[in-house]
Amino acid sequence: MERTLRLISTHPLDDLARTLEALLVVASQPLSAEEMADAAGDDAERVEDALGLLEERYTEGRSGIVLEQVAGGWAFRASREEAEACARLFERPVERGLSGAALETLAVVAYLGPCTRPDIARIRGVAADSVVAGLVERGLVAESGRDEGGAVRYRTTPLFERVFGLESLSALPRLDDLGETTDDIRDRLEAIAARRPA
Amino acid sequence: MERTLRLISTHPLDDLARTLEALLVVASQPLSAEEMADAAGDDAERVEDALGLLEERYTEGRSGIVLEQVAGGWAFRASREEAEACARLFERPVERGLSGAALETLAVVAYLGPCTRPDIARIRGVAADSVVAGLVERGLVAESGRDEGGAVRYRTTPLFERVFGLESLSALPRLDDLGETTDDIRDRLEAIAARRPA
Amino acid sequence: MHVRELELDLDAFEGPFDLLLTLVLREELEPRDVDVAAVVVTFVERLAERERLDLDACGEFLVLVAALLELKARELFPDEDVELGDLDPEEAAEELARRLEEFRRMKEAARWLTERLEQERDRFFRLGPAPLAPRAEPRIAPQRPETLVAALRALAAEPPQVSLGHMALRFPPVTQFVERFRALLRRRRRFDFDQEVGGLSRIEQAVAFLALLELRKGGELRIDQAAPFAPIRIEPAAEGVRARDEEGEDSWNARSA
Repeated sequence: MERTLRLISTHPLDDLARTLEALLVVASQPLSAEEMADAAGDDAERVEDALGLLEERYTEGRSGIVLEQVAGGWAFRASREEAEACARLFERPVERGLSGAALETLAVVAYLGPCTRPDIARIRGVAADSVVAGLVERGLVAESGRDEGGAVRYRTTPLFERVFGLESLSALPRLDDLGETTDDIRDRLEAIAARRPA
Repeated sequence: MERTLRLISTHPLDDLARTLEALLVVASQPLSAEEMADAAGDDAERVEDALGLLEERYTEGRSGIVLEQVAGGWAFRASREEAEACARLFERPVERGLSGAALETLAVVAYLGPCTRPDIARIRGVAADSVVAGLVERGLVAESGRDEGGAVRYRTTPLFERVFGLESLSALPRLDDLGETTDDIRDRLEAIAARRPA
Repeated sequence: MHVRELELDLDAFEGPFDLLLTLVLREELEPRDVDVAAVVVTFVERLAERERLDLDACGEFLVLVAALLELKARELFPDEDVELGDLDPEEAAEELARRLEEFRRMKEAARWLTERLEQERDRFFRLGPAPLAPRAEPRIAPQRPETLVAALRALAAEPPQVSLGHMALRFPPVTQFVERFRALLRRRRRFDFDQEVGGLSRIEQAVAFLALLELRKGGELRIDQAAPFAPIRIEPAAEGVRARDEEGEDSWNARSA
């Protein structure tokens, strides 16, 4: 890679931090350390160090601008303290919440990974077509190829991760920690069956 | 305006400056001092003072982020010193290419001739709105009149031909085995779509 | 207790049970949009309010709700390869438990997302490009026309046939009726469903009806029925659009702020 050739000029970390500020303020998506290193012509390790500097400067309580790690990269956002002022001027990403059906569908897509509408319908027990179309329209879910049967697969988008404040999909809680296990449910079913007159 | 009542609370200028930072980092348009005063619940004069503070902080040579007054108001931009890095960020070749959804839609429009979004949706088995909007934005398809029912038809553009290295649409590889006429091909695609799992 | 007058308040429907059934029979309401569990819960709640068990009501309800459930199951899982009926009772219980678990976890995950969304409501960030950012050149990497051919061929490929070999009953393929009805509509402006399938077995009639639903889903035809049990008339759809019922959500999208 030609990038490594440029590393000879080891300008101070402060200079690099200034470059990163500039990149972050114009970017319309979270930027990964690698993307920033590419653009800055510096190496990823030094970029991480400079990001550390910026994280301290742009932090809740110290600045109206906050640097956060989200959706697989770094991005500026407004400080939470200024939410009230922001709400007067800007639309909230999810103004009046998502319907229960939309949230259940998002949960299935986020946890199952790319999945089709029949997959979603099978788990939710109701047709998913209009809910999925609504989520695509909102930019929270996007098409991701087709399965062997030719059904379109869907995945969650980086915007989903941003709206829910997730560093990545792996920041979702493990499903094992949620709800009952198969054994619990089977025990309950057996208890009910035992009570039924034969 | 009820807002003027709130002016009694004169919180320090630094707090106000923080609110303005937050507003400016979220805005996708330049903001006027009045808009910011409205959102911050403070008066325009104090906003001007706070902007003065911020202008000193976010200035060429001191920060990668520069606060600039433009025709429509105030906005953050990247410092001129960082123009090269920003250019690299924006000009990196979009080798992402085209998604499966985009390719399928382009193939349908290119081979079948001008199509409406419902036509495309019927063949692909999923709503076409966001994919078509994306292709229009990227200049690969454009509106081309309306059908009898009043739905907008889309056709491929000269840019599409350039991207695919075609002198004209007639240079597309032949698909005779799928049907003799475009109507035959369309019938076949629709019949298959009806049999695919939704 | 009059089962048919049972008042329902569902996502997709509000009103008495018999109106729900009428709408489903008239195809004005898709069975797959009906939350059958909620219907059952409503019935059981009403039942619990009574001092004595109303056996007549239970019987009638069971018949009606079973019919509704069957319609829905056929539409939702035409290609389900694991048929509960095909499993021995132990396996069936296992499968049922597995599905219940899946459903429960999904509900839990949705609840977690709901709470998360509430916590993250005060995080504002810019949607879309920065006001004074350099304009990104929409550069698209050169593509080969063969990718278009491949995409269209994939769309024209026959979907894999669902194996029904494990089922005791042999069903004629739905596609057979799809093609037949398509051909009919090319020749005639309208036909009568009952007349077309009159001489067929019940199974064949059921499959023919599924084909009709399939065609209607694709927006190819309209189905009219003046009243329950009146003749079902089929005609080509004027505008081949699949009507998508809008969710009652406030719309916003990535371009809104």
